[in-house]
Amino acid sequence: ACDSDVREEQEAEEEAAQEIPEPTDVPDGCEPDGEPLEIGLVTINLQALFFNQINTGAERIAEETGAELQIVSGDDDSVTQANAIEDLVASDVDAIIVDAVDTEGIKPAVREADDAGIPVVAVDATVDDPAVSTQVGVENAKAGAQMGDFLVEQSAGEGTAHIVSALNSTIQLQREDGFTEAVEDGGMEVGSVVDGQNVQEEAENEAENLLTANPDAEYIYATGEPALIGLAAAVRSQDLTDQVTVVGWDLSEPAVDGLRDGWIAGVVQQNTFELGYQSMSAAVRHACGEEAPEDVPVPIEMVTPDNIEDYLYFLEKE
Amino acid sequence: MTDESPLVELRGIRKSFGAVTSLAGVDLTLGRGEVLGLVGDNGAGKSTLMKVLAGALQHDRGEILVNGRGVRFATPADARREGIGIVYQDLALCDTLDVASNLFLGREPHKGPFLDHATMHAEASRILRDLHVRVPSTRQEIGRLSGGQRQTVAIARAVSTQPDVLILDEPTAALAVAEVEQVLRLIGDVAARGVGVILITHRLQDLFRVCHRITVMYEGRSVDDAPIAELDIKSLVDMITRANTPDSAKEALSDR
Amino acid sequence: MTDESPLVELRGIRKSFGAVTSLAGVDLTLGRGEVLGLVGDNGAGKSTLMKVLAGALQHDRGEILVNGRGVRFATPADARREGIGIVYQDLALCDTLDVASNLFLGREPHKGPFLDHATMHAEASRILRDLHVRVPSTRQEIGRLSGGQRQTVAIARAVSTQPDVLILDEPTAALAVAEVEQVLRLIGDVAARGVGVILITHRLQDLFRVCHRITVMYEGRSVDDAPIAELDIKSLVDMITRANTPDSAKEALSDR
Amino acid sequence: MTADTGSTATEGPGSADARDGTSPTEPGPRLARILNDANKPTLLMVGVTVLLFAALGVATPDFLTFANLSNLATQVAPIVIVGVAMTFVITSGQIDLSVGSTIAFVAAVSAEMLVAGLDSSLVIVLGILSGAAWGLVNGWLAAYQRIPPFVVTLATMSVIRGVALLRTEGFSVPIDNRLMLAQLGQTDLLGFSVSAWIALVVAVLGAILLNHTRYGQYITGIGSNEESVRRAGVNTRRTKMLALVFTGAAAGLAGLLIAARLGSGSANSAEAFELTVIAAVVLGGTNLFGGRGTIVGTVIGALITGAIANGLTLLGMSPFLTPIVTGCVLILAIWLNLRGRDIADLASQMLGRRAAQ
Amino acid sequence: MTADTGSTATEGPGSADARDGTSPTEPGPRLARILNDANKPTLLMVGVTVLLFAALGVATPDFLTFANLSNLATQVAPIVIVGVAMTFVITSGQIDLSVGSTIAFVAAVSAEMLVAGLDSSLVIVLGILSGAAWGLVNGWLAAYQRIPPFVVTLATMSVIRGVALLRTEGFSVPIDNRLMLAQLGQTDLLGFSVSAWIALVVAVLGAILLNHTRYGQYITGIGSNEESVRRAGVNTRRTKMLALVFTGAAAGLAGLLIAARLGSGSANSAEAFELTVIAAVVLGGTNLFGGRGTIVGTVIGALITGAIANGLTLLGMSPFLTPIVTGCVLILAIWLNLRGRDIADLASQMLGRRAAQ
Ligand SMILES: Nc1ncnc2c1ncn2[C@@H]1O[C@H](COP(=O)(O)OP(=O)(O)OP(=O)(O)O)[C@@H](O)[C@H]1O
Ligand SMILES: Nc1ncnc2c1ncn2[C@@H]1O[C@H](COP(=O)(O)OP(=O)(O)OP(=O)(O)O)[C@@H](O)[C@H]1O
Ligand SMILES: O[C@@H]1[C@H](O)[C@H](O)CO[C@H]1O
Ligand SMILES: [Mg+2]
Ligand SMILES: [Mg+2]
Repeated sequence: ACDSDVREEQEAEEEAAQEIPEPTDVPDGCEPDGEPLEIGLVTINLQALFFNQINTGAERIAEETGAELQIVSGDDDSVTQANAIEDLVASDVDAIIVDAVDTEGIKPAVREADDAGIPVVAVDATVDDPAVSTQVGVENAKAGAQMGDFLVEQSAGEGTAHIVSALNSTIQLQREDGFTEAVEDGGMEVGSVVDGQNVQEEAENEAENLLTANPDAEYIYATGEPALIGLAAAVRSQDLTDQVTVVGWDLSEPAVDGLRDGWIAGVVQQNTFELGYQSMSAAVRHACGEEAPEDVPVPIEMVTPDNIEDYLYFLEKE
Repeated sequence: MTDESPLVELRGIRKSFGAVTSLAGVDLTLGRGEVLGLVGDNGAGKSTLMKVLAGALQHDRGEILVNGRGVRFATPADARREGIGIVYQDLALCDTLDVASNLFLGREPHKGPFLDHATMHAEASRILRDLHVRVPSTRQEIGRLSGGQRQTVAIARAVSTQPDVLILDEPTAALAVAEVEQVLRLIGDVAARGVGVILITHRLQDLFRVCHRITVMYEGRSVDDAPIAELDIKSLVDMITRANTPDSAKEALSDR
Repeated sequence: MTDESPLVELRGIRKSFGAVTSLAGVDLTLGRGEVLGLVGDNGAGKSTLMKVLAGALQHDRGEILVNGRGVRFATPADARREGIGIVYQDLALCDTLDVASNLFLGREPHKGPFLDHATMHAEASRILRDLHVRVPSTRQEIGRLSGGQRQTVAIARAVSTQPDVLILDEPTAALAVAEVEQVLRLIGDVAARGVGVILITHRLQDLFRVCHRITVMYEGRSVDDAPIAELDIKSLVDMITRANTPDSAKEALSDR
Repeated sequence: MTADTGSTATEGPGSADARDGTSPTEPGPRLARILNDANKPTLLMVGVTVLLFAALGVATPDFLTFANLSNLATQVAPIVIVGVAMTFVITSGQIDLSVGSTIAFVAAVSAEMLVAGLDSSLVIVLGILSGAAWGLVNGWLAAYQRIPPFVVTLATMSVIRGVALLRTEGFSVPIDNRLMLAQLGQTDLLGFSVSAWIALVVAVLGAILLNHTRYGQYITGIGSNEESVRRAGVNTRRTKMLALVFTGAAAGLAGLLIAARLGSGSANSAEAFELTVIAAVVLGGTNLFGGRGTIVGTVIGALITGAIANGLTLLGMSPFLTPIVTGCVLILAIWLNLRGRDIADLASQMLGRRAAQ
Repeated sequence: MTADTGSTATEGPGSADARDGTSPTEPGPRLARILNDANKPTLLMVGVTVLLFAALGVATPDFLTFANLSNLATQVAPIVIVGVAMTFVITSGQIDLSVGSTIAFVAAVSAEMLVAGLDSSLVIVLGILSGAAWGLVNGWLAAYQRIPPFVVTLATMSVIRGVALLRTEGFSVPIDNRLMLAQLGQTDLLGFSVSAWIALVVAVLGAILLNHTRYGQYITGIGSNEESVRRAGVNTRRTKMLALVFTGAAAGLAGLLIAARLGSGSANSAEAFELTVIAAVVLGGTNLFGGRGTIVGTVIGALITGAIANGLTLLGMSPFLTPIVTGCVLILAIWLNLRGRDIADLASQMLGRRAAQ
């Protein structure tokens, strides 16, 4: 058979999977009316590893506190998310967690929930509204800037950085802006910006074209998971791994390969599981009438070729 | 523009579809109250010519005169405005609309901005009854009628617009005997009121019952024109098939 | 199942569309080599009956016997297999296919898995020439032909399948004089070869030229059946319109 | 001919003028007539919808509460509003893929105008007009330049959202909560949102326009056989163009309502919305190829798709199962509807037969 | 009748048997004949494409390089592969919205099968078969249960992606770089990717099937008038079902190639892909309502859309401007194509006239 040699190699390589870090500080939970708590989680979509890992984290806390967790996909659409929150309010859940597609457009729905006495926790995407009881997340602009500084170090402040972005994601635009400011402050220029639309194949085609238009491109930045996967595939297909240095967001199998090979210099990894743990814990606490902090910053990790082996658990789902 | 000018005059009408020339120069005249028979072989160009006269097709060259006045029909609506009514050979019905809607298409009775359905159906069934047309219901979709029923609706439509020029492109092809009689009687009636009628048909005997004059087409050209009194069935058939035309004459014709 | 059994026999065929009953019990018999004229008013149900016999429609009740054997046609293909060929009143052509493709639809000549375009066009033009049909080209889209040209292609198609039973539903409606003659001659020819022909037409004089027997339909029923020799045009017209039927008889008919 | 209408009365025994034609409009047996004349598919769709609502009501007590039905009405409102206009477009044999982009455009640009200080009332008018203007572009290209509407609106779908993106640079523009437009998104009348009421009005107007005006006749006729309608002297180009102007204006209105509800306008809203709308229209029984359209059907189509999404969330269904169940319920609904039609045909046939005896 | 074919030869003066019919197949003036018989829209599309490529080549030197054209070929390959099958579906008067979901399904499930240890060759076969199986479900529901294909495939679009999501739980499944399937995604033959070559083969096979087999005739005929084809004794249901099986299988193949290229299979792939494919087909000149289809047109349609996206990026156009320019170029291309058709009509008419004199 075609693959038999590889299969043998694979078996030889089989290594022990790393464990996902355990949650710390799990709330006790409660049963207000003798019924288990019902918590709704409205996520952006079910297709990026990123969101599924948040779900996994939240489910873990649900198990430990005896709460019931209902996940609804927003299908990348702000109206769908608003509908979902409305429906969760109608079925009278005890708390709602939301990762907003549109951080502005979610506000009326969040306020509606708040008016109905249902506490809301925002995760990943920051929703700046008093109706939100707890924010759990990453500062995207800041982290983008951090990545920009990192690249300036690598390039010694020389050269041009190109960007594979996603114009339909507010957070990723913030990452782009933060990054742009930092590299320009550091003396680099920003070259082509292409729109991968947060879809892998689109990102690959656009990255390929970017590389064709800029045959001597040295530095490229990808603002999210699909963008980085697409960019990695494009760099490989154009045989440019020796020439370019890539930085970006979110670990995935192709990103790990690139880090191991060294042409991906750094990846911002958000602590997805922690985002899930923290948001669910806050939701349970609010539902039980306990105190919970208003702001839970989850620090990012900077994954580089040197420390990659410590972060492989981010390729796991659970 | 005197009353002497004929009702309709076509001069040197030409029309091509891509490389196919359907009309290669047609002349035709129609007087008030006259019934003109337009005959010719299959594919001679009769229907194409009538579509031009009804504004459904635009000709490439030639002139159309109505009441002696040169006109150019950009749309069928233009031709309608000049008083031209037509029963197309393909009937031009909308299969998913009902009988009454087809009958009144383009001139529906209305009350203010709204369709007057009641009047529409009542009128439709009156018109159809007057024409002795039998359909299951004026609410029946026209696509579900029999061939003859469809054709009678199309005729009823053209007649009820009260045109000055009535073109009938093989109106009786699908009709049963009694219905054919009815249509022939109708043609006589409207012509008596001064309407000019152009009748295309392959039923030559019908021509002799209602027509005053015959125009013959052959391969996209008008080749003959004669009062009906001078013709009999045999001579007419010969004119259509050009059986008696000597080859030399044909040649002349083709070179024209 | 002797040779004595008629070629086709229909017994008590009934067919409704929703609340509209098109066939309310029709009997019909066709012998080998016989030309049967099927006549009746517009909307009498002739086309519906023929669609049933050709497998294009399924009847609700009644029996179809071919060569004395009861059959049930679920699809037109089934009827074809029993040797039934038909020219539908609506012609059943595909407007965007060319003349040759329509002529051979469902039985295209092929070389291995591939269409044999060359043979197809050569054969098509031979068949059309044999039938004295004139079309601009066998590559012309059929939707762009004249009404008569379309009809001749449909006839050529039905005839060239060499059926045992040939149904012609108003085949000459759009044809010019010479073409009508051609079709009538053709009917005589195929009947002489033992083919049973059912001819629906409103041109009664044609019936007297080719038919052996006439079946009359009225409001979804077969109401008369007579050898042509016993009829003349007048009596036939009366049978179709039921002009001579006293009201009491009509009543009996309706109550049947 | 034995037909349901008037057969006994005018064609039966003793009728002297049977030869002279039936009186086609004379009333026949009531039930058979209604079953035959009324839009059977629509009647059946109503049945299927009732079934679906009952099933969801049994499955989850939250579903049939007034509060939830009011939510559902708000949720389907934009689909109904654009769907009604889309019914005209599809019935006339056209299609409009650009509605989602127009919604995004109007939502984003209206928010910008509010930020710039324009009054809500003016913004509402301008929002609808700018939607109609995009519709005019579509209609002119499709009807007068004869570019297939699918291609035209596919292209403008990209252009319109592009312009919105360019203006907002991808960021969503917040609308101040206290402005009249934002207030509209939060006001209830008799327990239903303003959106829901507007959708109702649009549906009623649409049904009247389609069934009781010349314009509606021409739309249906054009979808059935455009050339026949043209030959009848109707300006078919203008008729078709107007239908696309309607979808544009309807999308503009929907964009305003969505912006009001979300309290912000984003160039990224309503992605793939065109598919949802076309689905509702086609599910409701309008023929995708034109010639047959039903506004009631469209409303029902929107309700069915909306109720499935809403009901499954209330049921607490796993998000991984939701798309599977949604698809299956959709197929089941339309299958029931088609089979039901067969049954109704049979019934009306039997009634008709009995009446004719 | 003065027609281009054989008019002078057989119907002109001195021809004794003029009455007995023309000889329709006799050759006429060459050029006029070709212009008249050949698929004019397609010829023109080729012209417009050449124009577009030339314009982009002038605008950016990178565009017409071999390396970029090779990239372009790879980028459009999945669109061509599915587009060829979609041409059959649309020509037969149907539609398939589920292709994007099938791609995602096959990509994800194939990657899973590879992870589970199945051999690449087997996975390829199973991948295509499972695509075809979904196509069979679509085809059976549409052709045999008579549910409109739009509704069927809209529903299965949701179901199929749902199943993929459920299986992978949203996790993108990596494919080991060294496996044969992944290697396929990285192999070049004569400078072009395996995908590009496969697309070429599919297009050639599709063109033969559509234009040179009975099956192709029936597909076109069904789109023109299904009842006529059925009355001609053809099993139209099976014919229509098969077309949907083709799109399923083609989507399966595309799913494998996309997974190979990305080195992973994700239930997230190919969202909105159906629209891209239908756009390429319709842009190429296939009638959305059926009855006329062209494979060459589809390939060209895919190339045009691909080239615009590729070229604009090479031009370094701002991503905010790209969608706007894309839409405008699309309209321009089709407009040129339509106007060009008028010009060609005129030309062939003049040639025909001269020939007939
Ligand atoms: N749209 C078209 N495209 C190409 N050729 C056409 C078109 N319309 C008509 N023709 C051709 O023009 C010629 C004349 O057609 P027309 O329909 O006018 O004939 P006709 O005299 O009405 O014939 P018939 O008695 O059969 O109805 C025919 O050869 C036909 O093939
Ligand atoms: N699909 C259908 N749905 C409803 N009614 C139908 C349908 N097909 C036919 N009918 C009705 O059945 C009756 C018989 O129609 P049919 O076409 O068989 O008549 P016919 O005898 O062929 O008439 P003609 O001489 O006009 O062709 C007509 O009243 C017609 O309206
Ligand atoms: O933060 C997340 C991830 O980075 C993902 O790549 C896309 O969507 C964003 O919300
Ligand atoms: Mg004609
Ligand atoms: Mg008939």
